[in-house]
Amino acid sequence: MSEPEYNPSELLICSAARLMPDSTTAFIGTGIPMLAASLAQKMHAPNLVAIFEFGGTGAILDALPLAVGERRSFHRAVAASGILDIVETAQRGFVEYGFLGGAQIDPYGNLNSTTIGDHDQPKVRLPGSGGGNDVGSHCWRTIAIMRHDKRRFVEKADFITTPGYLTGPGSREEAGLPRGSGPYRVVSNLAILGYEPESKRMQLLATQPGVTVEQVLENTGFELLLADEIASNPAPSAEELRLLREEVDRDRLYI
Amino acid sequence: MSEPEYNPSELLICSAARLMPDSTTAFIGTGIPMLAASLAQKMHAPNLVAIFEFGGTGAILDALPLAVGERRSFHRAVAASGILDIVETAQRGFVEYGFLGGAQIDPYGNLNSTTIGDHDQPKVRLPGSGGGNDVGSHCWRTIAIMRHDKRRFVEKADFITTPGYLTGPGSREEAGLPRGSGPYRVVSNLAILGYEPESKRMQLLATQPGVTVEQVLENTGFELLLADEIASNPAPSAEELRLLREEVDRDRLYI
Amino acid sequence: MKLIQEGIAPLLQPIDLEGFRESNRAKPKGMVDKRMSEAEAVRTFIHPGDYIGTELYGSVRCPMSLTREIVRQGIGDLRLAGQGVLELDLLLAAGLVKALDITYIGLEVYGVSNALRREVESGRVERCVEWSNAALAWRFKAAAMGVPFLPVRSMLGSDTLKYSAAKVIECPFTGEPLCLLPALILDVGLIHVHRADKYGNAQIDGISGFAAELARASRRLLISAEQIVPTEEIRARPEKTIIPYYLVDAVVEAPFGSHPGEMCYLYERDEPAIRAWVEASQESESARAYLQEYIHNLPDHAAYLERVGEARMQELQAMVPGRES
Amino acid sequence: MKLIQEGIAPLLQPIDLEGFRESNRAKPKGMVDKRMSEAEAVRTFIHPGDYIGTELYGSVRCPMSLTREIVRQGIGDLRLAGQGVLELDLLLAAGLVKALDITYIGLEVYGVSNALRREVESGRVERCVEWSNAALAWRFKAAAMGVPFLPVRSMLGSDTLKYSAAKVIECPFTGEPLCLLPALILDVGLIHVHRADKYGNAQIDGISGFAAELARASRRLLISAEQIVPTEEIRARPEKTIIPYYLVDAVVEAPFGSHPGEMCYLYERDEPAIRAWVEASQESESARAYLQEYIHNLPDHAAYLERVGEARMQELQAMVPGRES
Repeated sequence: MSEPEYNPSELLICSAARLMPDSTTAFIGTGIPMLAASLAQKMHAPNLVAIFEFGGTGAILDALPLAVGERRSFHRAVAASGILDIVETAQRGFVEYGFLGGAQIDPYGNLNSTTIGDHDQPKVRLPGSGGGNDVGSHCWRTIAIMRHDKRRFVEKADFITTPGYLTGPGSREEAGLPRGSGPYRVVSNLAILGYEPESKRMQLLATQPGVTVEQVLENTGFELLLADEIASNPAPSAEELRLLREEVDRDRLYI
Repeated sequence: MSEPEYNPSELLICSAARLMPDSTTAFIGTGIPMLAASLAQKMHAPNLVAIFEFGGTGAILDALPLAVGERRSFHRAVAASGILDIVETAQRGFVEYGFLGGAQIDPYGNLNSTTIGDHDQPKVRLPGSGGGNDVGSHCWRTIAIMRHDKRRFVEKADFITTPGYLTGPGSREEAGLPRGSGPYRVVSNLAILGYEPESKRMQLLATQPGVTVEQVLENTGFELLLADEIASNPAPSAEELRLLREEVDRDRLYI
Repeated sequence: MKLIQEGIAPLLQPIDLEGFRESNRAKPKGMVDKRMSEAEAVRTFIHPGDYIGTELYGSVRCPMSLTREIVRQGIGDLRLAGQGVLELDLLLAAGLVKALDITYIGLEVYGVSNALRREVESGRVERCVEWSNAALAWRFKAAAMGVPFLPVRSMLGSDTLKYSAAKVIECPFTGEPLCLLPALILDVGLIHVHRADKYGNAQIDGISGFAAELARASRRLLISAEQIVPTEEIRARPEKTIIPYYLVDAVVEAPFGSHPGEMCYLYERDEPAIRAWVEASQESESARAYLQEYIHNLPDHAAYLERVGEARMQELQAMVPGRES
Repeated sequence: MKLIQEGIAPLLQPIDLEGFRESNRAKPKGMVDKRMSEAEAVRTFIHPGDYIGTELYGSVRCPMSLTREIVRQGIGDLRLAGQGVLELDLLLAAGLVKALDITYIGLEVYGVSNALRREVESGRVERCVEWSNAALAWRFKAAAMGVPFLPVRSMLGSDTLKYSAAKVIECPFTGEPLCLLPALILDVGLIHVHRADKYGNAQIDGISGFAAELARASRRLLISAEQIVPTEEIRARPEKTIIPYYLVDAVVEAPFGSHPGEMCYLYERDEPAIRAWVEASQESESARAYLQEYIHNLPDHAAYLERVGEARMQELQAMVPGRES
């Protein structure tokens, strides 16, 4: 049978969903991470504990939240507290995965969602850290979801809103950030990327369907390391797409 | 008509109750302060806000609590939270009065409820600070309730569990304690005492019924200052005693 | 014990703990009826140049009727705790904001805030001091505790810290670097709740965001409530009271007070109404027109609700599962 | 930034934040049935030399059935968070305590604890480190936040601070002296609640004492509950969950688990039973006899309740107004 059709959002959602195992905790932000968490719950991770910044813990994501604080973020949750209980839970080491986004990402996974250009006379004023800096500081493993082009994958971010590996090995620990925490994956429309253990620099792990290694390199604004074996990420399956379209996002708010 | 009979506990309770005005906040500990607060609510202070260390705020004290954490400490309360919310509320300056007790009090109102003798090889191990140090640090005005003798009113306490005026004027502020806070009154079976504004040393304000100034001085282990006019504290009124015996402490748990 | 780093930004609000204690001491502790209209509450307690904060945020349990009244009265030169969506967007679009302690101002699923972009990129907002979401809530918590700072492990190593007013020290216990967040004492806090009594005892259903912290960090506190209930109802469930009455200066009865945002268990967010602002906010002219139509042309919250319409409000109520008791 | 003073006492428990993060990371996050008996919970999770803490305290919502089981199993050399009444008194009388972070151990209206006096004055308790009640709760809060200390204004200027392990610094923001309380990470925490599901999601009615803080400061957490309820009941009122399941290692069903203490809305404290301990605890021999009679001679909590008697339990229930729903 032929591969089913899908759009870029569906590809990002399915790729992110596959990264979350069952019976783990994930700090879920607005947008694609919500859909990915919901899809993961329905596919392979029924016991994925979705944690929402403003207080929802362990919600059943059968209706899709539009916002991190809204009612679906604590629908049939096991606990509904507040932002400090949640972030302190992460600071204490209870939250395994965290999702991040931004306008720029650098080779060490540092993210910018604050300003383009000079901070005090910005060319573009972006929303700011939000929960990003907290997630990037405290979660064990962070996953960035990005559109992939040279303007977004840059050698040096205009502003480091959220810490990745900062300037490389040991620099998170030197800054006082939790030992053993940091960037884990980047999911883009072109590739799945990780970080080379020694240098902590971004590394190409797999290409998205129909994308070549060259295309990934061409669209990356810095020298990208290559894993010994570059896999190709499987396209969204018919089952993934069915769940995504018929259950996760019935109303097609995102896809 | 002749003065009604009363016992020493009843005298202390009535004396303490009279010190609390209406529509104010009071941090209430176990024992006599509970009875005093309850009596004050029934006499002249229906809007006295009783605050209990482990979370009760604004309870209606029509049944007498036996313990600072038990159900009557939040009976029909406006809020039932926890110890940190309560003590942080005091630390923030919301609590006007606090009640204290101890085995020793010195001329500056410093209190000892920790050890008699050397701390590490104590002659007597007392319960410890409990909430005392917190009340004595954060409440605007503290009222100590003491039995009056030379062993309790001492020149120097074996251990300063709870800060009074420490070593005198300015020393609370130097230590970092809140500006304008500190000891306000001592209610004993012999007298009502305050603190001389300049020296912050304990000062005799009034004698209890049938007690002479000389008796107070004889039973005080340090040089006690005298107010320009020494009042005599009125004996418990018939109405005070009726409320105390028939409503506040029906079961005579304390009186 | 060593000071390792200091953010380059100034404090937008001084850490005056003793003054805060004095003003808390002076608040009435008796049971006083504090009910009033949005107009009276805002006129009485909010002044030009004040530092204000709102909770939770623009599309969720947000004091929108109070926010619209601030715009209606045109109270300017405000300094804001910058965590929000629609509510802060309205204040920005109305040109009432002079400085921001900012963590997130945007439109969530609808992307960046053009009101924020216009006001900051033009320099009309004179200063943006950077923080994370939790950092801002921790700053409220520090004030609520009555202490000058809280130590945390957020913001370390980032430009967010560099452009903040935080400090990094070597911990005197562990020797590790630690971020110290300065207490943030608000001149005015605004919170919308499910129910309150006329004295200000307030309860919230579902998540509580940072309501407890913001309420306790506010010199003056304005509460709007979907419903005013008898105090007996509060006393029957005292552990539900997130905000005790003595913190509160004004109680405003505001049904659908979070519109166009949601109120969990009561009504759904009004998506078309939110999109109307998203559209209007793209350009300053259309944004001004929106403010004229939805705020200045309407005398009060009652008139606003009339414009929303009874039928629409019933639809929004029907869209959420009520709370089974 | 200056260090002004340091308490002379050592930390009885190291501030190992990274180790705490690792152990929290390793806890199972799936929904696992954690129900077990007091005997199994104590045998599995409490070891000689552990640092343990209990909540709330001896006569109020206290894990007495778990405490009695510790005595029954004779787990010794314990270090304790010393805020309590009957529960800590039993451990002291049984000679199981080696060191105390102490704020209050006494018998409330019944005065000083003779068990404490005997153990401390004899030197069998080798060390008492002094704190205030709130200081101990704040130390749990620091651990719960995952930070090494919290700054407060308690303990300043007192011998309580001098004989503690706190430090006084000059605040880097205000220049004022400030007390820093080191985080206290418990090896084991014990909490008694009104209801929990089999996974450990726990809810408390009325005041919550310091349950939220202690639960989050514990490497291993044992919950006893008056009632085990279906998870659906928890999910229907998620804001009531003070302890989420992933914090919990054992769930013990213990009706009247706080006896002879009270459980608000369920049963009254058993005054004669409390007085029995007050009497027995005056002398070490009578105290030992009490432990023999009420703990060692009884195999488990069921046998203890049998000894209390069905009729007496019904009396205690009848003495408290139930909770109107």
